[in-house]
Amino acid sequence: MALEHASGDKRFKILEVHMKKHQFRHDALIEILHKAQELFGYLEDDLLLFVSYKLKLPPSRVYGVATFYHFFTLKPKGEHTCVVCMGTACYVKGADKVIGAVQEHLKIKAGETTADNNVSLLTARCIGACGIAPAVVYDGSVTPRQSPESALEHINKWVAK
Amino acid sequence: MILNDLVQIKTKELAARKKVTLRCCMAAGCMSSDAKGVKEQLENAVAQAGLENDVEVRGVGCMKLCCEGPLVQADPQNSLYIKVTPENAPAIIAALHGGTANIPQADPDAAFFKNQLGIVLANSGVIDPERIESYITVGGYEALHEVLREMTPRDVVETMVGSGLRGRGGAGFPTGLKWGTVAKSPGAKKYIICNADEGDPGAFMDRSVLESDPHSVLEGMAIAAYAVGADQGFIYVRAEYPLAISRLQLAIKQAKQLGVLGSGIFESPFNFTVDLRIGAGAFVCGEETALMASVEGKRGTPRPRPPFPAESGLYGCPTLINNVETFANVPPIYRNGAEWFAGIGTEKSKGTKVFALAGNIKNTGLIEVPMGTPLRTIVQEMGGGAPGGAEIKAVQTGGPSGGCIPAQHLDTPVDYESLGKLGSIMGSGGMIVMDDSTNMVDVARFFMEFCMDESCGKCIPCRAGTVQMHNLLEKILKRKATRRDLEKLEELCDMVKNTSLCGLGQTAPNPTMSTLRFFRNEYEALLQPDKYGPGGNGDTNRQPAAEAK
Amino acid sequence: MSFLDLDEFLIDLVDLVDIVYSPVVDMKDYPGSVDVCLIEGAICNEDNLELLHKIRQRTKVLVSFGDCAVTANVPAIRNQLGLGNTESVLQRAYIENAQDNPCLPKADGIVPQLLERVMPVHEVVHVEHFLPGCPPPAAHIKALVSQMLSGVKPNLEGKQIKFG
Amino acid sequence: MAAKTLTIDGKSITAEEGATVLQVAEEAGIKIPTLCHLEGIYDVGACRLCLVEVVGVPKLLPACATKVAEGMEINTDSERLRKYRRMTLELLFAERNHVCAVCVSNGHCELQTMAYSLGMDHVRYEYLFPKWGVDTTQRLFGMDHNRCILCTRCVRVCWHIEGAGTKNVSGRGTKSHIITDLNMPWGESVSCTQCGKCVQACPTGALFHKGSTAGEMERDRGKLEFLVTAREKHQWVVAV
Repeated sequence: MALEHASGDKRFKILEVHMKKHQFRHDALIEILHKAQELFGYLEDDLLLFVSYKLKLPPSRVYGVATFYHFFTLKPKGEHTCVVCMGTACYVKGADKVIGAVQEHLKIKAGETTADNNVSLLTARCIGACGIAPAVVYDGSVTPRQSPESALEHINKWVAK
Repeated sequence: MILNDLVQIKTKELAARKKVTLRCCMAAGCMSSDAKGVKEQLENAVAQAGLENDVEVRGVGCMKLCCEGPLVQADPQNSLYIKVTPENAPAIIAALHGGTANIPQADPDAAFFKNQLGIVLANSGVIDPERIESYITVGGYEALHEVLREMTPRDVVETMVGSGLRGRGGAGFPTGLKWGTVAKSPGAKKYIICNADEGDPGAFMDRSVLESDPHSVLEGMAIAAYAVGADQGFIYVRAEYPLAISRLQLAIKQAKQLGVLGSGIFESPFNFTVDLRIGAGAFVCGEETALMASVEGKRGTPRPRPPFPAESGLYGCPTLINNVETFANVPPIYRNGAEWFAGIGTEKSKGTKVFALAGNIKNTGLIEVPMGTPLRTIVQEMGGGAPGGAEIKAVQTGGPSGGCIPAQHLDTPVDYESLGKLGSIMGSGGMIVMDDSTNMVDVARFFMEFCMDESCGKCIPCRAGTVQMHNLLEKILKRKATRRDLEKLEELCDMVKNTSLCGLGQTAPNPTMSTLRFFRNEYEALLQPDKYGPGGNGDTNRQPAAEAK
Repeated sequence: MSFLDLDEFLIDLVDLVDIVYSPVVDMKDYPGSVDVCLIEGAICNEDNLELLHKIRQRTKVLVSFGDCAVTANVPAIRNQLGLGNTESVLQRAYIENAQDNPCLPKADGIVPQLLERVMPVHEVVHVEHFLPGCPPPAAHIKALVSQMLSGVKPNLEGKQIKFG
Repeated sequence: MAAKTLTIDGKSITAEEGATVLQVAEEAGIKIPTLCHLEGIYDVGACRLCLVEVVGVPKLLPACATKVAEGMEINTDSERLRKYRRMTLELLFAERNHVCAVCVSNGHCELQTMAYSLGMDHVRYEYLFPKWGVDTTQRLFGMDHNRCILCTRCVRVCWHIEGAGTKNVSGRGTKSHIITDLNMPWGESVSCTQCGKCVQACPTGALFHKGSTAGEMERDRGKLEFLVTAREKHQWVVAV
C-alpha cells in the first residue's frame, strides 16, 4: 500500500532517489527522515511505512526514531510557525513572558497549531542566539530582542492576512 | 596538493589585499539583524564611490560583541561600528577618508576585546569562513602538512599529551590520553567524531566556531585521525544550526577539491574523509554513546560504559570523540608547539576557554580568555556588569549539568578544578549571568524541567527521578511544600546523581544542588510549616520537628 | 474483615488493648489521647480529610492499614482522569449508571465534597507504620500488632509485606 | 580462556574472563536484584537495580553490564545500595498505575516481589497517575501500559529471539511507551507473529494472555532460555 504512493506523488520519487544516494543504509535513517520532512512538511504514517519498506527496517524502529527526536513532527504544521527560544539566556531575559503572551493570544499551548491551521507555536531548547535574547524564529527567520508586544505584533500580521 | 601550493595560494591572497578592509560579521546573531543587507549595501556603496580597488568588503565570522550587532569593522582605521543598518553603508564608506560617520561605535580596545586571547577564535571575525583561501592565508592546513610529512602518529599523540589540552566538551578529560587510547586500540577500522551537538541552553561557542572558522575544525580532525589511525570522520551537528551546517558543507567541499581531505593527502598515504550527520534535536545526544547511536541512525539512547568508545564505539570500532572547540585547538598546537600551549593557562588547565556570555549582563557575546581568568574579570570588566545598575547575584556555568556560582565567589579563577569545587562544572562554555531579580529556585526548576524533557527514558532514576524532583521544585515554588519535601528533594538529588546511566542523569541534580548550597534561604523562605508532620499535632505555631530536635 | 481473621489472637488482644473508636464502635467523635490508630482507606473527600487531621492530632502512632490507605489503590484510579474529575465521576456513578431515579447526591453538610485527587494517608499526614495488603493478611497484622505491644519498633520485611 | 580472581561480598571467586559480575555472583549464590535483565537476551543496564560498589571505582556499576576483572573487590549489598534500590522501586511504582489488587500478575510479578524483598512498604513520592491505555485488539494477548516499567524485555525478545522487530519504544523520557509497528493497535500489526515471547518476558502485568484475571498470569521464562540455547548452541534442552 505504501508503494502505491510512489507512482502518484512525485515527492516519493525524490525521497527514493535520496535513499538511493545513501545506498538504503540503515544508518541513514535520520538523514532520510530529515529529507522526508523537508519534502512533506511532516511525517505521516504512510510516509514512515514507505521509508521502513524501502530501507527494509521494521516499522517500529522507524517510528521509534521519528518520535525520539524533537525535530521530527508527525502532525502537520500550520501555515506559519512561531518558535520561541526557551534557552537559559532567553529565559532569564523574559522568554517565558513572550510565550505566555502568544499562548494567551492564540489560545493554544506550545506544540499546538491554531484551529484554522494558520499558526503553529513551538519552543526551542536553545537556538544559540543568546547574544540577542530573547529570540523568536518567525517562519524560519531569527528575530532578536523580542517582547510580548513585538511578538504579538508579528503574529497579528499573519492573522490579519 | 603539496606545501608549495599552499604557499602559492597564500601569496596570491596577500598580494590581492586592498588598502582598506571592511569586516562584516556574518554569524547567526548578526545575520538575524540583517547583516546580509548591510554587507550588500556596503558593496554597493564601495562600487558607487569607485573604490573597488581600495576597499574590500569581507564577510567574516563572529566578531564577538553579539548584543550590538550587526557589527562592521574598518581597518586600518580601527573603527568598530555597531547596530549597523543597510542605510548606514554610504556614511561608513564616506568616513573612510577621515571625518566621522554619525553611527554608534564601540571601542575595539575596550576590556571586552583587550582581555581576550584568541587561539580558537583567532580567525573568527577575521577570515572569510566561506573561502578556504582565506583560512590558508592565516597559515591554515600548514599544521596538517607538517604533521603528515614530519611526524609519526606516535609523535602527534605525544605532542598532544605535552600540550596538556583537556576536552572542551565539559568533563575536561585529557585529550592526549584519549588519543593515545584510541591509537592503541586494536582494529583495522577506526572513526573520528566531532561532537557539534551543542545542546546546553545558553551556549553558542561551537556554533560560532563552525560558522566562523570551519576549516580549523576539519584540520584538527584530520590531524587527530592521523594520530589515531582513522580514515573516516563524522561531524554530528545540530539541525538548529542551519548556517553552521551550510558553512561546514561548503568547507568540506572546498577541502576535498583542494585535496586537504580525501585520499593521499599532501601526497602521503593518509586518507581521510569527513561526513556530516545532522542531529534532530535531542540533548542527550551530546553524551558520546547516545551520539554514536544517533550517528548509526538509531534512537539516541546511551549505553553503559565501559566499554568506552575508544575501545568499542561507532559500529563497534574504536572511536575518538572530541567536541568542536577541542578540535579547533588542535591546529594552533601543532603550528606553535606543545610548549607554547602549555605556557598558557593554569597548572592543570592549559590554554584558553571560549565562553558564551549571556543573561543579565551589559555585553553579551563570545569571549575567549586564558584558563584561570577570574570570573570577576569576565563578568565585571569584560561583561560590564548587570545592566541598569542591578547587582550580579550569580553566574551559571555548565548549563543543565552545571551550577550557580554566587557573587561572593566571583574571584574564583575559571578552570576545571575551581569550578568543580563550587559544585559547578566548566561545561561547554555557556555562562549565564543572573542579577538580583532572579529567583534561584525557579532557575533550579527551569533546568530540572529541561532535563526532565530531555531524559531519554531508558534508565529509571533519570526518567522518573527528574519528574519527581521537578514536581517537588514546583511544589516549593507554589508554597505548598514542607521541610519533609525539601528532604525528599535532596535525597533524590543524591540518588539520581549516583545511579543514573549517563551524564545527563548524573548531572541533572547539579543546578538544584548548587542553588541549595548557596541560596538555601530562598528555598526555606518558601516552605510551609509541617502541621501534620512527624510529631505534628496540627498546631501551626509549632516549630517543625526537624528544628525542634 | 481481615482483622477478624486474627481468630483466637483477638481474644488475647482484648485483654491488652481498649478499642475506643472504629466503624463498629458506637462513638460519635474520635477520642483524645489514643495510642495507636489503624487507618483504613484512601483520602477521597472532605470528611476523610477532616477526620484524618483530627486523628493525627489525637493519636501517638498511626498505622496505614491496607492498600487503599498505603497506595490509595482502586479509589485513586479516578485520579487518572486528571484534575476536575469529580464532576465526571459523580456523573458516571449517579446519572449514567443509575438504575432508577438518576440524580446527583447533594445535601450541604451531609454529603461530603469529593477531593480533586484521591491520596494515600501518608501524603496528608505523617504515618509511623505501614501495613499494605488487599487485605493485609491476618498473620501480618498479628506480627505488627505484637511487635507494637511488646514495645519493639515494628519492622516488617520480605514475606511480611504484601501488596494486592 | 583466562581465569580472573575477584571477591564478591568478601567471598573469593574465580571467574571466566568475559563473564559479567551478575553471572559470577549468581554462580556463587549471591543474589543481586534485577528487573531489566533476562536470561537469553543482551543486557541494557537500564533499571539500575543491579548497581554494585567496586572498590577503587568512584561510580556504581551495573552488575549485568560489567565484565569481571582481575582483583576486583565488589560489594553487592550496603546501606547505600539498599536505599537506592528501594528509591528506584518507589519511583517506578509512582510513575504509572500499578494497582496490585486488580492486576493479572498479582502474586507472580517481579516488580511486586522486588518491592517485598527490598522492604518497600510504601511509596513516599506522589503518584503521578498518568493516563495510559490498554490495548486488547490482539486476538491472544493484551498490553496494559499502566503496568509497564519500560524494561524493554519485550522489545529485546521480539528483536533478538523472534527476530520480528514488532515492538519498540516510542517517544522519550517519561512519555516513552512500547509500540507495535507504527504505534498501531496490536491486533492490526502486520509484523507480529503472535509468538507470545514478549508475554513470557514481561516482568509485570503489562503484557498478558487474554482472559486471565487478577492473579492468574504466570510466565514460563524457561521457554525463552530453551530457544536461545537451541539457536545459539544447537542444544535442545527439553525439561523432563
